[in-house]
Amino acid sequence: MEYLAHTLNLAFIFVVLTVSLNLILGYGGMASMAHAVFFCIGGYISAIVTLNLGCNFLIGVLMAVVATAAVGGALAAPFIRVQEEYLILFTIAFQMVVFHLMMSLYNITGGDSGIFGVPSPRLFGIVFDTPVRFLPLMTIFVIVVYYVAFKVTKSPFGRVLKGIREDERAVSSLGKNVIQFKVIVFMVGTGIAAGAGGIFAHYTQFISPAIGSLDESILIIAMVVLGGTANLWGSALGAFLLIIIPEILNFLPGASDLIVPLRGFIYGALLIIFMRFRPEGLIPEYFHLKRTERGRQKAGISSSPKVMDVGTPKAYQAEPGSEGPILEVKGLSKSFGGLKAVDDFFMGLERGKITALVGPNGCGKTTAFNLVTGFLKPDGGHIRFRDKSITNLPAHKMPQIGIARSWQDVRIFQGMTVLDNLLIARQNQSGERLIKLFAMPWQVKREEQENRKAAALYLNWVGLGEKGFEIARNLSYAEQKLLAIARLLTTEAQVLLLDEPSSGVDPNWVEQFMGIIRDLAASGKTICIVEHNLEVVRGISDTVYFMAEGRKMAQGSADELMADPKLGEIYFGV
Amino acid sequence: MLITVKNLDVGYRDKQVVFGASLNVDVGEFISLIGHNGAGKTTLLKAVCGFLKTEGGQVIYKGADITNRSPAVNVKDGLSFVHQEKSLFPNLSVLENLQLAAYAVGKAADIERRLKVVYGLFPILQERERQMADTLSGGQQKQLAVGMAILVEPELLLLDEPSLGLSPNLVKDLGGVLKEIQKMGTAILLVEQNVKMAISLAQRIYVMRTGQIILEDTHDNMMNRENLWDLF
Amino acid sequence: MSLFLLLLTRGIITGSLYALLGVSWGIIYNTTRTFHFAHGFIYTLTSYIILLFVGISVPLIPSLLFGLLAAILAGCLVEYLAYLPMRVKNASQLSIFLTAMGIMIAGQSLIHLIFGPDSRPLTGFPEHIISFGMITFTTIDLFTVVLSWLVIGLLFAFLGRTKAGMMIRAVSSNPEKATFIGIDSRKIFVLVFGIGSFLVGIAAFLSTLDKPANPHIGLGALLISFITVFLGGVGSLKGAVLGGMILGVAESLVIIVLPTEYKMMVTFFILFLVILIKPEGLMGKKNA
Amino acid sequence: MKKVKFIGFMVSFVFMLSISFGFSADAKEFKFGQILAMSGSGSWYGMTMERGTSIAVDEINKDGGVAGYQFAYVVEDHKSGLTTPAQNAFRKLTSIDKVPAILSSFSAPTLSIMAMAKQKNIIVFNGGASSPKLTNIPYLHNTRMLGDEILPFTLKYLWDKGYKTMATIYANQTAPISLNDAGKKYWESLGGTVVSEQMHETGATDFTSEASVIKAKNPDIILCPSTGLDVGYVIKAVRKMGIKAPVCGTEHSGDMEKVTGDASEGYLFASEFFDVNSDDPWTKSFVKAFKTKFNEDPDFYAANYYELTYILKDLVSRVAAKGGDPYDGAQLEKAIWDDPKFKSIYGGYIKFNKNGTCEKPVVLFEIKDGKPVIIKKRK
Repeated sequence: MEYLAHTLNLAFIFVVLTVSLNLILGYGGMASMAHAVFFCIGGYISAIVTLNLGCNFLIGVLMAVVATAAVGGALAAPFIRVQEEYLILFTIAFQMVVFHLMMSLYNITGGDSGIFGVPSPRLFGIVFDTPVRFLPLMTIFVIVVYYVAFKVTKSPFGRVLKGIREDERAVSSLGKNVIQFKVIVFMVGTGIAAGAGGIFAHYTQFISPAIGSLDESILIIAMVVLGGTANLWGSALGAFLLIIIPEILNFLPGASDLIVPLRGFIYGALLIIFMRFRPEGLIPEYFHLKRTERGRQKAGISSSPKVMDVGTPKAYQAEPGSEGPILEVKGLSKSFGGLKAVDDFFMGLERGKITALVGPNGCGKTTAFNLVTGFLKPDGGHIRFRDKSITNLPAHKMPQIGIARSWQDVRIFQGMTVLDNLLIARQNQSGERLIKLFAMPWQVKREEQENRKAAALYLNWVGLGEKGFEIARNLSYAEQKLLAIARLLTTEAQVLLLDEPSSGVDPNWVEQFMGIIRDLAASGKTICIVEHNLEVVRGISDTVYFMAEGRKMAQGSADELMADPKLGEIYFGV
Repeated sequence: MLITVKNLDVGYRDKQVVFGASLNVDVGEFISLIGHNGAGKTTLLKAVCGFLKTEGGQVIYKGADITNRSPAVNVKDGLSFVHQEKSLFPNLSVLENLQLAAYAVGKAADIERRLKVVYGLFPILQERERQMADTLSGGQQKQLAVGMAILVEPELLLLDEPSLGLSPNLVKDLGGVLKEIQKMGTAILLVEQNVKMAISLAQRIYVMRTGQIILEDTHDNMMNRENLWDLF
Repeated sequence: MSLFLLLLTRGIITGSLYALLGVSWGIIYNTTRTFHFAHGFIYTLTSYIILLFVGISVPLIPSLLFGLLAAILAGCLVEYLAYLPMRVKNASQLSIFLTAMGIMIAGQSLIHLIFGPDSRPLTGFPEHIISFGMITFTTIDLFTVVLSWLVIGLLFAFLGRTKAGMMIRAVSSNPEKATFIGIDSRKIFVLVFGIGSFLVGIAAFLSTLDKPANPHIGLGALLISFITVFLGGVGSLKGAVLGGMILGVAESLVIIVLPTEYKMMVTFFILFLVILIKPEGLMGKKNA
Repeated sequence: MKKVKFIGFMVSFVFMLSISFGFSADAKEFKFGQILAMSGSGSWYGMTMERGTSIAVDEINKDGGVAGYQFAYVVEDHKSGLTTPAQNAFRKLTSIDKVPAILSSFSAPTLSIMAMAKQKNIIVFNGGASSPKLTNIPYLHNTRMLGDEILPFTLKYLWDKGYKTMATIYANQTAPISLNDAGKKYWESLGGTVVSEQMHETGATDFTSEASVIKAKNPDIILCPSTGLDVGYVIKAVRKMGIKAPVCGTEHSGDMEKVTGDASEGYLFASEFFDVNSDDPWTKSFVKAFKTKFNEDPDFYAANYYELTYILKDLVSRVAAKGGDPYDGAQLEKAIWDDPKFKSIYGGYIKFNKNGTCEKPVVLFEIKDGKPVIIKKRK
């Protein structure tokens, strides 16, 4: 039944497009209005390659995928930093520019009437030139795409993406290069789209810019949104609906000239209704239920105590330390506009000791903190860690070398399970590199097991062992603070910088947190806190640095400093 | 009592910040609320004024329960608030800012007189009448913010860290102005990180730590304390 | 040289219309931060309402008034029924944008269904050619420039002098504070949508005088209107005006250096660069 | 819940397919397909073309069909030149309606289906598009004179009137581009000069800056081989800029008149001449039938598709006479070459050439008070 087959093929092509856009929009959190363009480019590359080199269509499609992914990456790199409206704008602009370019460069693209006579797919002597013959090929393609998509999203890589959508800064504070992840997922998405374009060109033996118009891009977005963002099955559903409905309309007698507007009206209306009443789409991202259940089995750890007491974390052997401070700050300075926030600041963190930064408001504590953790670039001065200079090291490199920070507002990933919150924090996971993810799945699997063990370990240590599969959102605030600490430990970092560990904690809990921080120090971690609650500072800090106007005013034990009337004046004003 | 706050609980979503705080301000009284950063002073203030929803306790103003009443209504009722920042319209002229403030209470009628009062306190504002607010210096912006707040002739003026980012002598001037405002019969509830200033201005002082009010004491007792560290 | 002058005139004529489009979208975006994609639909709608009345032999001016009325009504309804509820649920920028897009698509399809796809000229305005040596333009061109700047002028006067205008500026410059001093931002939003739609209605009228309307004219107008805003700088209506003039003139003059088929691309290319190099726009503030 | 809804769609979908099967299974019916612009900017063309066909089919069936076959047609939409819809339409026509012959229009859609047509032996006739790209394609026959054959006729006329310099402006579409080249070559071969060539975006509406350039070059004549509304906007802009030079092109349509208004006065274009006042009896009857059904005169598009339907009729009878199967496109294709001359609604005969082109009477029109008027004929 050729027509049915053809319609299926067409629907499948759009399923692929929708899935690929979903990777970008749903999982990468980037609204791309230019997806059809990549689809079209892919088609052209494959067509031109096969026509001129006379090679097999697979090679053409492959080249299309690679080349377009490269283009996508090059495009993504600059615009990924800009915020949502600008992203939409930017991609619209790109869409229009490229589309008009394809129309105008007619001696390459054939202009409006495109390139005609693209060779049909041919494998082992079989020519897939009719819709029916082509269907199996198409089906395989769809299956492959789905395999890739699932591999990408339901993996450590996907876990990081999810994290990025929840809180970018938190992710980079856990040692992940956010930009890199986004660019990669954008490349994957565009690559797949290009593949679809190539296949499509060979299937219809024809390619023209018409399939790369803004309308097509909008149609694809509509499909994703209708189906449900960040849900791969939803994408398929969305695509089928918006392809099949108009095809059915085609059978309405004499409605021929009404179909275009009718179809437009229908999916316009659908968009409105869905955004208004069901923004999560037909099949929403049932993250919690599904994932946690599967998590339970995969984890190989149940909530039963037996497996849970896995001994003490290895971070607990205080490292055989060379002498001197493990982290040293020399003459650090940073100014915003005219204002010198941090000015020639000195500080050293002793191994296994707790150092506190105090000072009146706007004295530069937080700035200094951000400088040390790489979230700000210093204007001058040096930061040395284990006698290596780490000045200008970007934030996401810090945890990898053993420096990790916490956040005042916990910044845990609300939508993810407690366990996943911790797993993200593991450093250098092969599962976060797509090559390894596909090349050596066994290794990824093994690592994942180990990571889960380690995670479980710290989870127990902070006393959340029973909650491993809860959604973080459902924890009490105090528990979330504990989770944040566990997540910090999971990075195995040696130096921990805690931003206001006591803020927002129920007074009765303060004691407990002070206890935990002491234990950490006792276990050999080096700790630096920025804390306004002087009670806490007095309670736990070995050394206190008193800052004012971005400089170190004094250094010593809490009591020494508070005995000094001069500091009192600075702190309490005159 | 002009306003009485009874063990108020305030928080953002699941994170509670203020735990059962109670305080009161009498007519024409000058009260300061001090404490370390993140102790919950600002949060408490905003809750009193209706910017944040309370989770427990109540606020009684002029005998009526105004818990969770919208700020817009409160300001009409003489409960004026000066935010830490963003308390004026950057792209509007000084005059327009003041006019809008007057509009808030719908008493634009005798605006001329009110403007005189404000200009009396802050002459600089008159000079800069036509200037865009965001072209003013930090200190002048603060003055404008306070000016807008008192333009409505409030009975209770809530100030959130007005001295933030001001040079020491500007802080002194500000202190003076606040005293004058009090003389006009406006009660003031001041949240300050400049503790000395807060104490010296106020008749009574409340101290907060990690979300609780740990101390209420008089001006004199606070002045005579040999050190304040243990309150922070 | 004379060619340059000629093209410059064309650029100024087009630019004036673009400037009008720019402020019409800009006032909405600056105040409500809503990516009002449905603006294009309002544009198309106005043209067709005007045509409808002219079609039943109502004179031009009354028809125009009906058109503008419809525009204002539609604009306010879109805000009130579509955007407002979503903002209340604090929906993401993207989902509001998609809703707007839905309205745009559904709307123009509806117009297509009712009025059919063919183009409809708007007759009744006396069109004569005026020329000073090389410089040539028509009465319609002249009318376009005059009316555009008149309306823009009135808008700025309204914003600057009236109380309502002051409130609008207040809301766009500091929403929280505005609500605090008792301005009902919802009302202001609806008002702003009304104004924006009125302005875009005028623009629609002017361009329909020159070129017949079809159900798809909205998209082009929409693209221009938000490009000018982002080009000129978010938060600054003057910027939008500037952006409009720049676009108009650029589109016209580019013909000297580039093959004409690239004319349309130029617009988007400019935008492309601005976002890359100066995201806050020509006259926008960094934080805006 | 939602899944159920989706399954519902699939079911109804398949159901509808089976229905349409039922129809196509009907015996002794000759069904052919049409892929026309039923929607979008060019829907005006689709409408008039289908009118032509419908009249022919009615007539044929009224006198008992041909060789026992009743004629029937299915119209599909390529949305004014889009290719994917055209391909979908082709798949539907050939697999559901099982048509052996398709009447197509517009260059891009026609080209986009020819690969499949050759594969499945579907004979395709184009009576609308005039792009030279449509020649030498197996199974494709044009009953419209292709632009580059007509254009010289127009240009020669202008040359003889003593015009020397020409400016061209044309859409970035296949047909206009190649027409521009053809026109330019011919004009220069006559000894004229081309002072400026400008390509424009298809679907653009503001041509004043292009017109400014032309004004600056001040040519004797302007050639605009663009299609559809573009021509209208170009003419409008040119006149707006106060340029008096005559404009010539290859297209004219009622929709275009709406754009130009009276600016189209004096616009020259050559095309097949369909003379509604011809005394040829067949023409007379067609015009009469058309007038009575749609109360307006048929234009040459309507005529072309009317004519095409009759050409199909002849082919069917030829095949049937040989005892062949008219549902086999290959046999229809072969039947053409038994005698490539067919009776033409234009009077006389239309002759198919091996390269897919045809020969027909052509005349030159000039717009006078909004109506095309013949000013020169070519036999």
